[in-house]
Amino acid sequence: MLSSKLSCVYPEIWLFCLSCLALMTDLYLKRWAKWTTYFVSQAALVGVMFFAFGLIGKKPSVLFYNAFIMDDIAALLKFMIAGIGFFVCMYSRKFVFESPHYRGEYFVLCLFSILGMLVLVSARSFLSLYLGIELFALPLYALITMLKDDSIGPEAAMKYFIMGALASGLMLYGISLVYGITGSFAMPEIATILFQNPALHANPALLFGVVFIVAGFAFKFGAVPFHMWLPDVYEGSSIAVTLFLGTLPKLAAFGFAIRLFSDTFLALAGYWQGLLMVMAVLSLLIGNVAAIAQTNLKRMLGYSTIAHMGFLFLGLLAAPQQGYVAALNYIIVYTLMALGVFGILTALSRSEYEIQNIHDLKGLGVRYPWIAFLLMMLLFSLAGIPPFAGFYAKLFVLDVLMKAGHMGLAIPAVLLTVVGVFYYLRVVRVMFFEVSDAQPVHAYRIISKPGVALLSLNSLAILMLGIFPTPLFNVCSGVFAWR
Amino acid sequence: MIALSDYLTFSAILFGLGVAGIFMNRKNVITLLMCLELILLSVSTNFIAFSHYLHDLEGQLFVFFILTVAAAEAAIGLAILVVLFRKKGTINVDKMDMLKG
Amino acid sequence: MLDLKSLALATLLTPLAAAVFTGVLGRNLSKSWVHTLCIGAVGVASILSCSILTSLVFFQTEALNIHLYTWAVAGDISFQAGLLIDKLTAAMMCIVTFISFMVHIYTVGYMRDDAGYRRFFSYITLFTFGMLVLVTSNNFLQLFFGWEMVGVISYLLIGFWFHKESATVANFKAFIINRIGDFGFILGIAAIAYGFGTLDYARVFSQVETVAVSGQAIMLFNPIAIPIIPFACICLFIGAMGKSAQVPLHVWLPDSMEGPTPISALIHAATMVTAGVFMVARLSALFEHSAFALHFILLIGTLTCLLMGLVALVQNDIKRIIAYSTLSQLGYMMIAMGVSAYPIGIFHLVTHAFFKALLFLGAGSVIMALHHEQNIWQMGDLKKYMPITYITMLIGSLALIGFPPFAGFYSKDLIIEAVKVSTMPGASIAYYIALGSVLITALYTFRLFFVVFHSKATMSVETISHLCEPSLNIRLPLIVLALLSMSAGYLLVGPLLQGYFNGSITINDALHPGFAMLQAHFQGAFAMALQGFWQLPFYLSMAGVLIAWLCYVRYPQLSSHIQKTFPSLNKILNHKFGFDTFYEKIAMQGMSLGRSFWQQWDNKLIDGMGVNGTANAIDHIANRLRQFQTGHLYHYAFFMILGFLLLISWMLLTQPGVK
Amino acid sequence: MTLPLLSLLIWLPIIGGSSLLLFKKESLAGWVRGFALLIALPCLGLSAYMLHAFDPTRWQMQFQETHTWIPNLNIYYALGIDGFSAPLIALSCFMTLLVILASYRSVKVRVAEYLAAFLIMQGLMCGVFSALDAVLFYSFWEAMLIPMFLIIGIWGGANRLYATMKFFLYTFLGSVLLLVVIIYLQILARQTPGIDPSATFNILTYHQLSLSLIAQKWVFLGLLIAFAVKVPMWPVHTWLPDAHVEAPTGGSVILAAILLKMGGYGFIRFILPIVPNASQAFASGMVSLSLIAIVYIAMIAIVQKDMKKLIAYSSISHMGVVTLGFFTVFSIVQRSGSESGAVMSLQGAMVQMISHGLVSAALFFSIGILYDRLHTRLVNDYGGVAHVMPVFATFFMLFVLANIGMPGTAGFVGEFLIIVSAFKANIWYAAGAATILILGASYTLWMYKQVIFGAVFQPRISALKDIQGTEIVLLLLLAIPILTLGFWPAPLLEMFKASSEHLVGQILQSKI
Repeated sequence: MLSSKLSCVYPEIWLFCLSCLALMTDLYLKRWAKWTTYFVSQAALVGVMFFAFGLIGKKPSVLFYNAFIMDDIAALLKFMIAGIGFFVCMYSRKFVFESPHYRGEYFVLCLFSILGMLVLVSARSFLSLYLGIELFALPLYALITMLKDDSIGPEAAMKYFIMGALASGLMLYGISLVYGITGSFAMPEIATILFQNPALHANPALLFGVVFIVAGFAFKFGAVPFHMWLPDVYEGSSIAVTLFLGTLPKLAAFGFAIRLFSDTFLALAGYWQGLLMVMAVLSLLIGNVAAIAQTNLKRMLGYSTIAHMGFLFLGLLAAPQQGYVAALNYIIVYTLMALGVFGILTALSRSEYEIQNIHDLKGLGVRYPWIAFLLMMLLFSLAGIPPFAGFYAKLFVLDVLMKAGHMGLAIPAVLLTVVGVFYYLRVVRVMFFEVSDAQPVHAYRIISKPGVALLSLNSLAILMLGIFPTPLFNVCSGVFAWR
Repeated sequence: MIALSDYLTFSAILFGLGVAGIFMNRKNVITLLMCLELILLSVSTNFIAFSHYLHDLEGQLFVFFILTVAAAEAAIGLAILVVLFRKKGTINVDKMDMLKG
Repeated sequence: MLDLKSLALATLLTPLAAAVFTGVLGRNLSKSWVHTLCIGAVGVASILSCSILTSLVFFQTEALNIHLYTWAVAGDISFQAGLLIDKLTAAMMCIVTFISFMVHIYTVGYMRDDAGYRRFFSYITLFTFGMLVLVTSNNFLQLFFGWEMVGVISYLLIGFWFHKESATVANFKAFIINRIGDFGFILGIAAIAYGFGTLDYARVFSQVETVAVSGQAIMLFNPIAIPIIPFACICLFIGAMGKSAQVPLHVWLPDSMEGPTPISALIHAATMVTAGVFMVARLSALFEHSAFALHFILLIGTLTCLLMGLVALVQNDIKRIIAYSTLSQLGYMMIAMGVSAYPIGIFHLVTHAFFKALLFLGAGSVIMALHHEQNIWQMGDLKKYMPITYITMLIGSLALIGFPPFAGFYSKDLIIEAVKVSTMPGASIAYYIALGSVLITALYTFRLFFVVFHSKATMSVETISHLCEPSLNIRLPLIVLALLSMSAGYLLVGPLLQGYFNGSITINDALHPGFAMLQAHFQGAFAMALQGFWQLPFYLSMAGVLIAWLCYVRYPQLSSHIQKTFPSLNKILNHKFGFDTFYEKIAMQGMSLGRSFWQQWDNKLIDGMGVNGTANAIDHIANRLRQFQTGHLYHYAFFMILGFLLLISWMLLTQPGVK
Repeated sequence: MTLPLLSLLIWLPIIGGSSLLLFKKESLAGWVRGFALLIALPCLGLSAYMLHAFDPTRWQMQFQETHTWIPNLNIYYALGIDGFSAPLIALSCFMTLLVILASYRSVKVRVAEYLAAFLIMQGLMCGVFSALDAVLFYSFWEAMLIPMFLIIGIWGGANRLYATMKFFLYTFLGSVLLLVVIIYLQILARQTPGIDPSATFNILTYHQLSLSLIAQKWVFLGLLIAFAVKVPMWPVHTWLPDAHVEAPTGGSVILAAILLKMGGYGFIRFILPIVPNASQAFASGMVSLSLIAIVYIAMIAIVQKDMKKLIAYSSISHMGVVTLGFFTVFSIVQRSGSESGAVMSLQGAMVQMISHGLVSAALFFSIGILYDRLHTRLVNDYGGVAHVMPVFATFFMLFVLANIGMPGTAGFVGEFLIIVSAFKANIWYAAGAATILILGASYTLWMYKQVIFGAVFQPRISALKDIQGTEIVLLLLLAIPILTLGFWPAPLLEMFKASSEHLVGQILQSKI
């Protein structure tokens, strides 16, 4: 019995062990350190994928005194996190290895952060939730300062750190209030209490607590008005770190969202939906509009992330069941797209000459037509243009949103999407249309054949998920089926 | 007898001071770290108060974790601070404005 | 003998085949092949037309009205291409093919050295086809097809020498003015389709009574409605005004003289410009039901007749004088239409075709001899050098002024008589104007004649030394046409008044008894010619000739003296009553309006304020938003807390339960 | 098993075009062109077979294909064509073939990508015209923007950066509301009893939905923005001249010949049958916009100096006639009480779409031929071209005449039918439409006069070579259908007949 229950934590255990191993190898194997650390990390992530895959479709089981739950959504998210983490490591390997500031801790910190994410998505109590969040955030603060020699790295790290700590402080304060009202940290118990005592709903302390927690959660997504750190951090970190930051935390944060809204505060849906609505609209507005004015590519993608999170919120707030499905689909597709975009940027960058500005991509369409083509597909997908997956993800969100009767949200959402299209197109324009005969602005790295193949796989997946959106959608609705 | 509300008020004031300190302090990063500690302490006070009045140990348990994490946080924060100082030569909050717009 | 359908089809298709063949392969054929082919084709068509006429007149063949194929079926209207061959059609076919044949022959000589020789033949042969389509149509749509087709070829031919700016300006103008007419025409067709549900002549005519009685009307503005038939007639007549160059849509015709002379003779004198007259006659059944439209026609015809004759008095270009004369004569034809004397209008069309073609070809001969000199004041005393041209031109001029018994006499005299006996209100004014125009006609005709052939030679010696009669293929058409200009009226007036057009032209004798009265009074062509010498028009025309002689031969200073005496009159005439200026002004206004639409509205308002304005506004907002991202941590934290407070207050304000 | 004709028409060019992307070497250009022809020709053959096998007496959708696509949302891969869409599909295939032919002379760089873009676009266009599922329709509709964006951006003129952005954002802004409307309608379909719950995204299901007038008005406005931008109607037309001017010849051709028609197609597939009452309520406004487009835009065209811009404005003006034809149907029925006039109006509008497709394409090809030689589109840079390019001048004359609606050319048929039927609605509608006779002739012939006629003043003009080889074939291939349609439009009208009658029946049925 124990073993079967324990198998539910195999991903975490495996990852933890191998993270430590990676730390060790990096410390002791001087000569082969780079490669062994890399391979151990990859093995760790593949293992997590393997274990998590095995857990999909199993009955939910609860461990560690109700602090940990292994259900389909957790398994899927873990699988995705590990899988995408695997790709992140592969994409960034060359860049990272070549960097003069390379440290083996890069992979280790990534692994620990991923471990935090795994804990987060499985959290069943606020305690494990908090620990997960911190475990996933703390390595990131350190990561941001890595691989760079300039002063903006630490600046970004410091900003992220202070803001992150503030956000977790807010969240903790909220947790304490909720604890004070309900007397419990366990999510299902709080949910039950809230369902059974409608009188509690009007308790201002509880509501304050909810808002505090939502603020902490929104910070992780980078939703307006808790977004200020995001563009700075995207810009300030090394491209390899941005690649990590831009992808995995979103999946983990989605797990957070599900634990919070679906598992804990479902009874208060009427309250938090309003909050999400405000944040969604603000995120769409500020993310899309502010992105237009950017010249720094990473910063622009940062703002675009904010806008996408706004769209995701629209899915979350729409309706309990279908809304989560659409939102999950959206976040997975978004993560894949972001993975591709940042992956291509990382692959093209050299440590001494990172791709920073939109301008740096000038003429890419001539020199690397295929890579530019892949990037173009991803950008169109981000912009939400069929037949790419990004469009269908948006379609599903809009569908549930409007089914829930939020017509008034759908129209600004699509209109702001048009604004969004502008800056994605600008990148395409720079790549393909602004052909300069002069010396290249930026000496790109020559991407190896396997690298191109991986990136192609990533981008074509976006196309295929667009032409055949059903399988992913079925998976997403499958994980919510038991609820 | 100190009422629960007294604790809560106290911790709310602490929390408020911490938060205010973050956005009012424009000089030193270290002060920010201290403010963060303040926030965490206020939260801990809350937890302990609730724990006591609810007769539930879990709240106090939570505080241990918070203290641990706070230590880790402080460590990382100081580490970043050191790097920052090394690269920038200052830890003035006002000077951290390279990233903007 | 072949049946009528095959004959008609052969008549139509022979020129088409020749035109297409020379048009496509022309560059590979020698000149003689080209003209043999085209002349042959038009000659065949001409013979076939005559045989159609013969078969209709002498063998009493039934008129032919058949559908060839269904062009389209839209809604409940079926548009069909078809043929209507009756006596009116046959007469027109004969005129068209015959004049075309003459012009073809003439062209061989006239265009001998032109680089576009083959192109020219292809065009005029195709024109013949187009004109045949126009006259043989049995429905409005096909009429419009032919109508536009001849318009296009006219456009191409006016601009035949397209390297000349003036030629391309002229053909552009001609097309646009004609399009204004077409605007009316197509609305007229639409009105017919609306009122009758068909575009077939026969079916329309058979319903005319019903529709006229039904009182179906077209709402212009809410209270004002016009019954369908007058509306359609006016609209169709606007089309005719364009093609037949009636005031105020006449301005293109004088300019069209930029084209080579043969086409001035063929298109801009004998055939195409008379299409409007033909149309009114063809649709007589319709026009008879609209007194209003007839009045309108009479008014326009009278105006054209008088005004254009007056303008002809002051022109100096030999072709332009004849062109204004054509306008004036078209006015006569329209007058005839206006007083419901359709057969007489057609009669004048026929005789006019002969003598006006003759005059143009003669003028062409003169122009050729003088190496493309068209100013009559650079000519003079040509009778010495070009006797044949001189004589044929004289015959043409006499026919034009209506000297009995030349062709023009019969037709013009009948028109004047018809106006005289007309009972329409206002016809008396038209009568006096028509009479006055006789004088004017004689004056400008013989002004031209005397100046060119009699006055003192003003050409250079070198030019004179080259002067000679043109070649045979130019002389031949002149002679043939001269013979016809002398005899056609005499030969044709009998059959005309003995009911040749019965069955193809409808006249309501009760309302418009004029034509019937003329028929009753007719006592034979010879008697009519004799009577002609004793009537007012004859004296008027003689007076005109006399004045011309006095002014231009006897006392050459007299004309300039008159010009000085009446400067304002002279100015008005030289400005051609200001029509051209008027159109230019409209065009200018339109252009500047278009420019302001483009620059003010499209570029500034829609694009500048709307499209780019939105983009700029968003850009502006974006830059503003950037400024909030100051880069300072304390601001970030502040906004975070502010946002947090916003969320709380939003929740407190909007949510249920919290009171 | 029957041949999945429509799927073949969509996917054959898309897959073929994508595979062209593998041959990027410039040295392979010749092979690439041949391969592209090898794809485009069977497509044209298939579309010809489709026209042949199509039964014009039935209004129902034919060659239907339905496959599961996104079952969770009831979205199907549903294809089918009726009389409206069949000729448009054939036109798309035909135009792409011509564009490929034209590329032989005019495109020298990135040939493979160029041809691939057009082939992919052909498939997408066929998809737009044959999709019966609204999401499928929308997917094709939007996806079309991508190749067009690239075509203008990569092979376009100097100011292409502005033009591409404007084109994309304008049309995208229009169509996002279409998406909202589609979703709204499918939610409504789910709630309506008696509607097949598995076909809630089907356009034909939307046709049966009953809607309140106020809902119809909102839906109308949402759809209108999408389609009006595409048509384009005044005042949302300003993207077109810029896009046309900057686009390469092939891009302009497809833009004018097919893309604009998608807007018109949207009107008959979506707006008229789905929201007939709102259409009726807004009809006079729509007619006014159409008339403004006809007159105002034509007057702008008169003062243009750039040939492509002139033809672009002319396209807007001619498409105004199409929208006029769509929206006069209501007052025709109201005034004359009979449906046949309305049928004629719709038929006329459809013919106008097809003929304008042919004619504007022909004009853009002609301008492209000049541009290839002198690399300028300004009218004033030419003059006297007829002296050195007589064959070209002849073809150009024919196309110019077709553009001004000369009887005997395709351009006449639609305008004539619409004027005749608009007359039944209101004399002023007809008169407004008929001004195109005068204004159209003014700008088109003015351009012809300046470019083709006149004396040769510049040595570079006297050095021009007349068209030959593929260029003659190209223009001949356009001239033949233009003349055929002019002299015998009956088969085409027959094609539209049953569908038009059905549509008139639909729009006269109140849905409130």
